[in-house]
Amino acid sequence: MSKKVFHTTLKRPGIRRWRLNGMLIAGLCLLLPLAVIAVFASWLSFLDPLSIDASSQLLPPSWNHPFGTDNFGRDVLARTVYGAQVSLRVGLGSMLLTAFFGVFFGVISGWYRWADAIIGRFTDSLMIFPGFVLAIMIMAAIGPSEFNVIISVTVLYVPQVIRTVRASIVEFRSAEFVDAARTIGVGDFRLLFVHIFPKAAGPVMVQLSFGFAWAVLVEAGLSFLGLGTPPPAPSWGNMIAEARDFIRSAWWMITIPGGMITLAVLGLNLIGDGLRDMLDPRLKDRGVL
Amino acid sequence: MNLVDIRNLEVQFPGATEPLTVIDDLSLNILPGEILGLVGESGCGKSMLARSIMGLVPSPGNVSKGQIFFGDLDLLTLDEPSRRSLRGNQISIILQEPMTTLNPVYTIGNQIEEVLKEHRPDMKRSERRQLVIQLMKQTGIPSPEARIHQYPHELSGGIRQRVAIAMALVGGKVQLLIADEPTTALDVTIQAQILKLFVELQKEHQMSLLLITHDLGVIAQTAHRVAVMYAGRLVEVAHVEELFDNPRHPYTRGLLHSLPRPGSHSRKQPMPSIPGTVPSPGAIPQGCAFYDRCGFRDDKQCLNERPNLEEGATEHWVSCHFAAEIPPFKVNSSDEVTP
Amino acid sequence: MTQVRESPILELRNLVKHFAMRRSLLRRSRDKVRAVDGVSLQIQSGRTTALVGESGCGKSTIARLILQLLQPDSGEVRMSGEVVVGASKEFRRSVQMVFQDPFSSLTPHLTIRSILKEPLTVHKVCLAEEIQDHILDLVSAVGLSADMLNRYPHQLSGGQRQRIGIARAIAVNPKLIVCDEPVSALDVSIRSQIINLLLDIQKSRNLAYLFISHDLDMVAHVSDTVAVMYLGKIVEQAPTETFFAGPRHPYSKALLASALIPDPKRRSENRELVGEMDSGVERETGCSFRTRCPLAIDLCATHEPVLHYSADEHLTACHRIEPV
Amino acid sequence: MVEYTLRRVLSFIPTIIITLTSIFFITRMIPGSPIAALIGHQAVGAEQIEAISSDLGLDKSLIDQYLEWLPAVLTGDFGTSLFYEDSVVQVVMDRFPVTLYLTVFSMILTILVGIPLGIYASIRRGRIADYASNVFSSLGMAMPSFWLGFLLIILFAVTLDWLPASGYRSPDFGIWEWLKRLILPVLAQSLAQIGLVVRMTRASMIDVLDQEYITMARAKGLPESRVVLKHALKNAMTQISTVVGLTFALGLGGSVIIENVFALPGLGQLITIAAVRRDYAMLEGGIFYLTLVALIVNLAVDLAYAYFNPRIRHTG
Repeated sequence: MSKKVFHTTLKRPGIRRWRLNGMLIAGLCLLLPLAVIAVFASWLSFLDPLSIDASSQLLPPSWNHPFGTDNFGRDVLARTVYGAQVSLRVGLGSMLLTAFFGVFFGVISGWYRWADAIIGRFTDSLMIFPGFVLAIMIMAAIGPSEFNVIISVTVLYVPQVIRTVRASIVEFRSAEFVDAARTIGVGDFRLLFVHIFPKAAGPVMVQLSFGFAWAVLVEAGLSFLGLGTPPPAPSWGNMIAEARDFIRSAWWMITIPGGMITLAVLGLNLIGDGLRDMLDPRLKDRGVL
Repeated sequence: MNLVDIRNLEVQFPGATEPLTVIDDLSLNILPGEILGLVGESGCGKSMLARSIMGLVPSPGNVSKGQIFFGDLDLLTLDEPSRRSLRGNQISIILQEPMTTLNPVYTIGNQIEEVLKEHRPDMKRSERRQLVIQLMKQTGIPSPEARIHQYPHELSGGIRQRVAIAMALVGGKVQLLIADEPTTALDVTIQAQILKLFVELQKEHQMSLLLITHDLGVIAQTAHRVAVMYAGRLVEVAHVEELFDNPRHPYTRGLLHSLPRPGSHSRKQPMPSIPGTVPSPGAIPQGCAFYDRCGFRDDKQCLNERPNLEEGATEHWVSCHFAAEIPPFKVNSSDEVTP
Repeated sequence: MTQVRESPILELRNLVKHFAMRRSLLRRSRDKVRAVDGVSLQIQSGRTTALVGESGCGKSTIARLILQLLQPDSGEVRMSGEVVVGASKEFRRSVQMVFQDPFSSLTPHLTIRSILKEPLTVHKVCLAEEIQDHILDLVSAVGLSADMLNRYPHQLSGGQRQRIGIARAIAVNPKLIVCDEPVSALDVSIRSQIINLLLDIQKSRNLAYLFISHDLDMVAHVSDTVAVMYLGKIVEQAPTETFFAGPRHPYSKALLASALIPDPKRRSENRELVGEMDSGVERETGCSFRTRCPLAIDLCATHEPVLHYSADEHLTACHRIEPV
Repeated sequence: MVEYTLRRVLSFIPTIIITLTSIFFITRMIPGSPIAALIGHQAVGAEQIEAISSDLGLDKSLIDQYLEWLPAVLTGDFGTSLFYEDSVVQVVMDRFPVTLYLTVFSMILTILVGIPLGIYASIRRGRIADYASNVFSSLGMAMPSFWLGFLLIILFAVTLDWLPASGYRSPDFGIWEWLKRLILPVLAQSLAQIGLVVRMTRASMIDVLDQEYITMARAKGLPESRVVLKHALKNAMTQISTVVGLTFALGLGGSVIIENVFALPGLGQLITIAAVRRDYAMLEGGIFYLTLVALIVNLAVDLAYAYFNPRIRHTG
């Protein structure tokens, strides 16, 4: 691409602010190492997170086991790394699904008045429930498995994305620049996807990064209750659940997975904050969304 | 004796590389009992001047230089409690948008009365009520006894602006009233009503009125003296008739030329206009701020040397290197400003 | 009485548009804002018709009705004699609009180039390979340089944006442009530039304008015919020179008296109108201006005045003005 | 205001029916039959299964089941728990107070800490106090509450031995016996909520402080404390009250986990057990009552919103 084109894309409003801001950098610093290690775990020669070794139970951190071992003698470092994989898969999977359904139904709901009533009723009835309670209900209904966690997080989060998308579409549907395009004779499809949707895409991206963080928390919570990823899979929530009987004797078993959740969620939230600020600097101090 | 004497005022905002100067070395006085019109386009710094006098320059901006005397007091060196005791009491302000200047969650009676609670704490509740109603009557609000219980959203734009005026005057000791574009958001017929009210109240309360506007019609109809601002600087100050008859600064002349006047331009013919656009703070030419758009400029002095505000004729101050050489003003002799 | 004229390019016949007032989410009230209440108007080709009134009088609703952004409750818009139903491509090619606020009427995430390209491609104004040349012609026609094309609207000043708005409107070679307060959002020193541009384009392209404004001085300068609106109705209509020489309707008189003359030697005293325009909600009988009218009589409260010729080419809707 | 309240309360009825309907259809989506869960691994004949099915009404179509179920639950009859072998409503009512204490106390703590801290951060925007509160709220929101619970147990119960690690005593055993077992759960539950409320309070205060009427209040000569507490706060309260309601719903969801961590015999614990055991009647009843609390709080928030906002109060 020529230099000139690059220069002009830099100047797009919203994207013009792609100058990395502090929060985004901090978020990436927290998250990227975690993600890279998780993605390349199998090449990085960690121990087997599932192999039980009765001779090395509850060992404190050492050179062989930097994060110690658990009550079955499994390496906590290996389990933490593979736990990160679970969290990443759940977060990414549920947010991809959420983005797809949220944008699809949100656009329809914002553009067609007849669909609005139906979709609105549906999202309202899902949003009645305290979030985590609905997750428990769904997991009870479809059974504990990693994929089902993805589904239930998606069901929980889609209504919010639908609302965001719908709100932007409705807001800009009657914006003056849309009327102006209409008077030119621009058709509905182009109106929607060239003039309106790009304005909604930003807030959705921000919301999805917060949703990712939230998915990590929900997965951990469900697994902790025995309703999420079934053991012996090394999910962070499982690890905390297994550690609860050993909080007096083996502090590493509980502090490490919990600390990892905190870091990952913090990183994702910071990324969300950073994206939001870049998108609309006026919202900087307002913590909207 | 001046009521207000502003000397070498400078207001800055932090910028990307260096501070942006929104008011640049501005000196201006306001006489007791006069209506001083302050004209300028959006972003020229006229609202910031009002806020500097009030001591309400929004953060992160700050007054970086200068003095503002109110009587003998230098407002800029005053401590916050003493400044506060002047605000709303001896110096009041009215802002442009009557919809957003009233707090939506309190009744208008409450909001007017609040000024009295603050500045005249010795007053009894019933006395306060009475005074509020009296002020509302004075500002032409129909049936004030009922209105005090209403919320801003229940009132029309004109009535809201009258409430804002009552709020500014209720303290009873107002010496300076600043009105920042008080009629811009209003319709033509309402604008005329409100301006008339201003003139009446100014006489009645024997106060000075600093009337900030972009509309030369408002100035011509109400002001005694006029100050013209351009890009953070004062370019011309004169009595109103003098300014309209004999404008000396090319910017003032351009503004007056480009006004549509019934009968003075031939219909549907090109109107004289000032070319170019107002420079943004940070992109103001080094010498004269009006250099880029001026029809009288020369390439040496005007480009490099900043003109000072100097008194040419009596009480007529202009900041232009060519103030003396520019020919007399004639409406429609538009050789100096071309489309 | 009526003169034989060439047929109008656009004609409004008894146009009505009421808006339901939504008082809450659950309950819809039956109150209606009568934004446009029976407006008839003819716009002649190549000439400027001005529509004057205060905010809320319905003048912007008329613009939206003409542009088919709103559908009327009753009445019709006729284009060269044919009733317009919905917006055909042909209609869009003939009628365009310049919006009041140049800050919100340009899509913020599109470059000026894409904004100007859009009408050319939608209406296939020219061959694909000519598009770039055509865009260059457009920007130079509105007095801008080609380096604007790669910028985004927020990088332009208000005046420059309004020029782009005008370029977009003339891109399809329309016959009529509705200008809804085209300069009121601009700085004083920029207004006359834009007005000059509009006049210039009108002359070179033989355009008709519907010029919507509240600024009487501006209207006096640009228009051929003036129509004054009050609460959804036209109360007076006349050729510009006739109108400004002697407005007849008490509201028009009050409007002119309220205008602030930029001349300190001509200060007007006590000429302003009392009261404010009401919201147009209440179902009233009679003349809607009578509550503020200095000439109101009993008849005004019971009978609504109709627009009639009070002089040659001079229409007024007032009981106190004798028809010819 | 009266009319608004009345209408808002009336709209409560359809909401409850929607809630119940959603609960019914989601729980009945379950592929495995509850009988399988009930009989476990016992060898049971087909006839016996059929008998149990018809006993539970499971042999009918879903719609028929729904039409029987809805009127029953609307009169407060959620049936009998398969495991507690007691009326669902009875079991729920026994456990209800524990959950209520936990959520209400943590809500009170959240409001008392979160709102003032948010206000403080907003008026110190960009200064150290603002950053400190930002770090605090970000961390609070990032920590999983159950993990925080364990950390608190390790610190206050195991290391310092100041407070009991888990369990519950009713107030009948004495106020302190009761309270001291709630302190850690309430703390664990509140931190994330406080983080959220601090951020949203700060955000809406900053929003309001930029408004012209705040400039106007200052221009009247009011002291800054009155500008913030009288003029800004009441306007910001409309947004803050919404967030508080949202936080409460979040807290109710969170209580499910906290009750598990601290072995509190509340609704949350009941729901988890019912979910694991597939005790539908219990699950449905438990979820409904938990959601009902959320809905009531929502209603209260809406009314508070109307109270703070004259525009809503008036247009009715």
